[in-house]
Amino acid sequence: MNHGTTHQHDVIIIGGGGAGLRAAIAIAEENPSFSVACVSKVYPMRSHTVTAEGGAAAVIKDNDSLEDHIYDTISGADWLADQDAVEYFVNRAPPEMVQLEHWGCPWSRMPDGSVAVRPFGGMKIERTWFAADKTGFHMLHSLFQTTLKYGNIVRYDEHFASKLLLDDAGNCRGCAAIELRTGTVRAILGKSVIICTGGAGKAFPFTTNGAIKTGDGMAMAYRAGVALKDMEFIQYHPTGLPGTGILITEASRGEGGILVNKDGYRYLQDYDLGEALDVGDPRHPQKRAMELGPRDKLSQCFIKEKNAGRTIRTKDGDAVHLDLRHLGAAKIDKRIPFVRELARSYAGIDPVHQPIPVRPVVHYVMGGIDVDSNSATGIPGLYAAGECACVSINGANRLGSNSLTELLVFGAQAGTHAARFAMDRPDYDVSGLEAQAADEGERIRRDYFSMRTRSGSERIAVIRKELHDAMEDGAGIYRDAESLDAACNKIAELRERYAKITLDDQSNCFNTELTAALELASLLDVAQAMAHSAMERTESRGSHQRLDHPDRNDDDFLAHSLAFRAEDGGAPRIEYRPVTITRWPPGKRTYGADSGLKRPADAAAANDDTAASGETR
Amino acid sequence: MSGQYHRPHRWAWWTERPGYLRFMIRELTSVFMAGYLVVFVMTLASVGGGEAAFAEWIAALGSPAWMAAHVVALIAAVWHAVTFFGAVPQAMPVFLGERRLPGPVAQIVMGYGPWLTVSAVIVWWVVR
Amino acid sequence: MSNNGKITLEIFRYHPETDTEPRFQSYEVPYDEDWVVLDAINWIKDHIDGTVTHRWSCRMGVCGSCGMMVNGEPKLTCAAFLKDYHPRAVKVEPLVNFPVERDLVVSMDGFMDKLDAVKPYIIRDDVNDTSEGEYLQSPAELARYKQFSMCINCMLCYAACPVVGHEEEFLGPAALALGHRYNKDSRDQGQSERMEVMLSDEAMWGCTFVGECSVVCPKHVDPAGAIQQAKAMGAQEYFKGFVMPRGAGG
Amino acid sequence: MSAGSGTGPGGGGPARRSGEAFWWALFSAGGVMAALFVPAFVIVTGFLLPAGDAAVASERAAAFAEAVGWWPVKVALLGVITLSFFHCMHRVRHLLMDVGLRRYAGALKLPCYGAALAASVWAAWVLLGI
Ligand SMILES: Cc1cc2nc3c(=O)[nH]c(=O)nc-3n(C[C@H](O)[C@H](O)[C@H](O)COP(=O)(O)OP(=O)(O)OC[C@H]3O[C@@H](n4cnc5c(N)ncnc54)[C@H](O)[C@@H]3O)c2cc1C
Ligand code: SF4
Ligand code: F3S
Ligand code: FES
Repeated sequence: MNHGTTHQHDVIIIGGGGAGLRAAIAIAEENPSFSVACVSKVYPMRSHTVTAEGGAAAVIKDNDSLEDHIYDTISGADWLADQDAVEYFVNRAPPEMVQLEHWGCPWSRMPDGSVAVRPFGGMKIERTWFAADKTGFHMLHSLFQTTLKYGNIVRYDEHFASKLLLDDAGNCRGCAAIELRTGTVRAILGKSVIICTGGAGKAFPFTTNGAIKTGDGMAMAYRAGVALKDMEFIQYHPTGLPGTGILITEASRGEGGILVNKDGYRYLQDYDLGEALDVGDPRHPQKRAMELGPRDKLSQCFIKEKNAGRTIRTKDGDAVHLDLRHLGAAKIDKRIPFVRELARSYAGIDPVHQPIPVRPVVHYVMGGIDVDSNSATGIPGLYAAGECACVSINGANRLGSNSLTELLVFGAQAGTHAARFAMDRPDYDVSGLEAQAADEGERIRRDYFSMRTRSGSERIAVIRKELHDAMEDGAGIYRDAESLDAACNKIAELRERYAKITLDDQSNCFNTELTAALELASLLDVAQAMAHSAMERTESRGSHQRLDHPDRNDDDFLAHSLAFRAEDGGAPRIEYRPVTITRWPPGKRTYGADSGLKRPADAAAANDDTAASGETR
Repeated sequence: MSGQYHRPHRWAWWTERPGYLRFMIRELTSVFMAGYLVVFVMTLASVGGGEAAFAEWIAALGSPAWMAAHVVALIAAVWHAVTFFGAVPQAMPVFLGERRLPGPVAQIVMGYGPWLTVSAVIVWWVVR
Repeated sequence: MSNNGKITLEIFRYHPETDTEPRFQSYEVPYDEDWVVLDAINWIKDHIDGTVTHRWSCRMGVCGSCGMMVNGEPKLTCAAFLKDYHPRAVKVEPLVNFPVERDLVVSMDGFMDKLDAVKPYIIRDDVNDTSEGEYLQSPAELARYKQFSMCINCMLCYAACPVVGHEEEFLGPAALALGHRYNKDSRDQGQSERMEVMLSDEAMWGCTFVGECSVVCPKHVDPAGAIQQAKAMGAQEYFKGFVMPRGAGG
Repeated sequence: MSAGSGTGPGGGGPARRSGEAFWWALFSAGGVMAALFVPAFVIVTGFLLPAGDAAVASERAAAFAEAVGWWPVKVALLGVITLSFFHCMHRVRHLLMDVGLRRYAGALKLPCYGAALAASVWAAWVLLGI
C-alpha cells in the first residue's frame, strides 16, 4: 500500500447514497463555514439507492393522517419498532419529501399539479410518493445534483473506507480509506463521523442488492465496539425475478397486480390476508390486504404454497405468477414502465401479455448499527443513518416505501447532530489518528500483499459462495435451532479460512480484488451477527420465523437484540434492550378484512378515496 | 507509475460506424447544395442578361453533363430536406398536454407537408 | 446452465504500473444463454484471473457503472446478452474517448466536471418554505423535461460522440441534456445562469448533431434532441441579450 | 458583423458567450430555407426549363423570368439564397473541424463565412440587375 496522506474536514460522511448525500446537504446548508467530506467507494450516483423503484411514504394528502402512518409502521414492524422514533420519522417525513421536491425531484403528479401518491403494502391508504417506478433513481440523482451547489462538500469518490479512527478520548474522528485509483491509504479526519454505507444483502446469494451492498459500515462500527441491533431481521421481498433476483416493485401490486399460483388461484386469500376482490372491482387493490399485505407475510405464504406443491417450476427454481395483464399497456407504460423494461430484458416476458414469474428474494436488512433516536451510536462523535443504521423504525419488518423516506429524515437528522458535535468538541490530535491510518495501511499490506498471503490457498469466490449457501440454508425465511447452528458453525469455519486468502492482484492501482476481499470480511462479520442474533431469538416475529418457536413472545422478546463483537472474532455477545412503547401497546397484527383499521368508518372512507384519486389509479 | 492510457486520435473516425458515415454524407450534401446555388445565381444572372442570354444558358443546361450535375444536386437537396425534416421531432418537440405529438405527424405537419406544398407551387408556377 | 458450450472473451488489458501499451487477453468461460457480458467478466474475475478490473454494481441497468465497448459498440455490459454474440468471441474494451485507468476502468474526472459545469440543480430567486407544500407542476409541465431526467450517467453517449473525442471544451451529450433538463423544469428559474455556461464557445456548439449519442443511449434520453433544443433556446437567449441587459430578464 | 468576438452584450459572467449562437441561428434558418426551396429550384432549372420542345421551353422561360423579375420574389430569393449559403458554409466549416481542423475553428470562419457573404452579395447584385 502506498504511503498515506491526511485530509482534514469538519464532518466526515462515509457513504454517498441517499442517506449520505442528505446528511451532507444538511450540514452544508446549516453550516456554510463547515467543510463536509463525503467518502464513497463508488461515485455517489452509483449508490444502491439508485435501484429503488416503487416510492417513498409521507403523509401529504388531506384524507391521510400522521397517526395512521405511525400505526401502519408500528404494526408492520410487529411492534418491534421504537415508537418515539417512528413518531419523529412520520412527523418529519412530509417536510423532507417536500424539500426533495423543491430540489427538483421529478415526482409523478396529479392533474392539479400536486404530487401523486400510490398504495403500498401494509399501508392503509395511498401515501407513497413516486416518480414512475424509478423513485430511488430520481431521488439519488436529485440529491447528488443538489450537492453540486455547495462548495463546502468535498467528495472522495472511489475511496474505500476500511476503518474508523478514534482519538484517545474515544471520540470518532474520521476513517482510513483506500483511494482506489492509487491504492493510497488516506487518513480522512473530521470532528465527527456519519456512517451511511447502506445494507448487507450480499450476505445472501439471491438478492435484489447490488455488488456494493456488503455491510462495510456495519462491520466497521461493529469492530469499533458498537452493537449491531436486530440483525436477525432480514426482509425477503416477495417478488423478485427467479435467476437474477432483479426486483419487480411492490408498486406493480399497488397498481393492481395480483399473485397467483400454478392453478391461477390467488392463494393469498387462504392465509388470512383478506378476500380476493375481482380485479375489476373498484375496491381492488384493497389496502392492507391480499397483494398489499406486508412483505414478511407474503414471502412466508410463498413458502407455504411451495411446500403444498402449488408453485410453478421454472428452470431457476419455484415461482408464482405476478399477473399485470389486466392493467393494460397504457397504465403499465405510464406508471410502471421500468417493470416492463426489466421483465422484457431479463425474463423475456412482456407483462402486458404474460404473467411474470416471481419468487421471494433477500431485499433489506432491518437491523443495523445501533443508534438512538438522534442517530448517535454509543461512540461519541459517531453517527449512522440509512439502511446501515437501526433506529429502529422498521422493527421486525419494514414497510415498503418507508426506507427511502427514512434515509432523508435520518440522514438530515444525523447531519444536524454530527455538526453540533463537531462544534462542541472541535479539538483532536491529528498525529495519533494519522498513525492509526498508517497502521491500517500496514495491516492491509500484511494481510493481503505479503509472501504468506501470496502463497495462501483460499479464493474469495469460494468462501463467498460457501457463506451464501450457509446463510440461505440456515437463516432463510424459516429457520430453526438446527439450521442456525449449522450456519453459525460454518461462518466460524469460514472466518478461519479467510485468514488464508490469496489475491491474484498484488498491485496498487484500482485493485478491486482487494476491495472484494475487504467486502467479504465485512460480510463475514455481519453474517455472524445475523446468524447468532437469530439463534438467540427463540420466538417468531415479523420476518424472523422460527419453526421451532412459531409464536411471538412479547414477555421475553419485545426487545431489540444487540450483538457485540467478540474480541477474538468468536461468537458475539447478544444482549437485549426493551422496545420503546409509547402510545401503541402491542396488539395482534391483522390484515385483510379486519386489517387493523381502528375506526370502523375508515374502511368505507378509504375506498371512496380510491375512487376520488382517479388519475393515480 | 506510467499513468493513464490515452488512446490515439482517430482521424478516420467517420468510417467506424454506419451512423458516422451517414452523418458525413448528410454534411457533404451542403457542398453540393452550395455548388448548385452558384448555378442557380448564374441562371438568375442570365435572366438579367436578356432573353437571348437566358435562352442560351437554358439550352446549355440541357446538355447531358449539366443534366447529370442536376441529378446529383437533386439527390443532395432531397437528402438534405429529408434529414432536416426527419430531425424535426427531436429538435422541435410539440406537446399536446402531457402527450408528445407523434414523430411522423410532426414531420408531416412541420416538414414534409410544407415542403411538398412549396415545391408544388414553384413547379406549378413554371409549368402552368 | 442452459447450454454446456463455451464462449471466448477478449479483454482489453492495461496496467499503468507495468504497461505502456494495452494488449488483449482471451478467456474462455462457460456459455449460459441467460448470462450478460458482465456475468462472464465476473466469472473470469472470480474463477480465472482476479486481476481483471472493471466497475459494476446493480446488474439491472440503472447504476450506470458497467459501460464498456462490446465488439466496438458502447454498451451496458449488464444489459448485453451473451446469446446475442454466441458463438462468436466477444471483445470487451473500456469506453473510448476517455483516458484508461486500468483494464476496463476509465477516468471519470472530466465527465464529472462537465456535469458540474451545467449547474444541474434548481435555481430560484424565491425559495418557498417546506411548510408551504410542494411547488405545483402539472403532468404536462413534467412531460417537458422528464425524458431528459432519465440519464444514468453511463457515459455511453460520450463514447459514441466523435466530437467528445476531439474537442475538450465540449460538455458532451449527457451534461448538456442535464442542463437542458433543468432549463425545461417549470420550477427552475436558472436558465440564463446555466446558458451562460452552455453558450460559451464549444461547450454546446461543438455538437454537429451526429446523433449517435441518442442511438446508443440505453435510457432513451435523446441527448441529441436535447442539445438541438438547447441550441435553439441558446440562440434566443443570445439575441435577447442584445435587447435586454442581463439581470432584467431574471 | 463579427458577433464572434467578446462577451455578449451585458455579459460579464465567467464564461465567454461566443458568436457561435449567431452563426448557428443563420445556419438553422438556412437549413429550413434550403430544405424547403432548393429541391424545387433544382427541378426547375435542371429539368423543367431545359426540357420539352422549343415552344414549351420558351413559355416556361418566360414564366420564370417574369417571376424572378417581380420585386417580392427578388427579396424572397435573396433571403433564401443568402441563408442557404450560410447554412452550407457553416456545415463545411464544422465538417472541416470534425475531420481534424478543430484547432483552426476560429481561422476557418473567415474563408467559410466570407465565401457565404461574398456569394450573397453577388446574388444581391444579380437580383438587382434583373
Ligand atoms: C432493488 C431495490 C428496490 C428498493 N425499492 C425501495 C422502494 O421502492 N422504497 C423504499 O423506501 N425503499 C426501497 N428500497 C430500499 C432502499 O432503496 C435502501 O434501503 C436505501 O436506498 C439505502 O440507502 P442508503 O443511503 O442507506 O445506502 P446506499 O444507497 O446503498 O448507499 C451506500 C453508500 O455507501 C457507500 N459505501 C459502502 N461501503 C463503503 C465503504 N467501505 N467505503 C466507502 N463508501 C462505502 C457506497 O458507495 C454508497 O455510496 C429498495 C432497495 C432495493 C435493493
Ligand atoms: S444520456 Fe444516455 S448514454 Fe448518455 S450518459 Fe445518460 S443514459 Fe448514458
Ligand atoms: S453524437 Fe455528438 S455531435 Fe451532438 S448529437 Fe450527439 S453530441
Ligand atoms: S451494473 Fe449497474 S448499470 Fe450495469
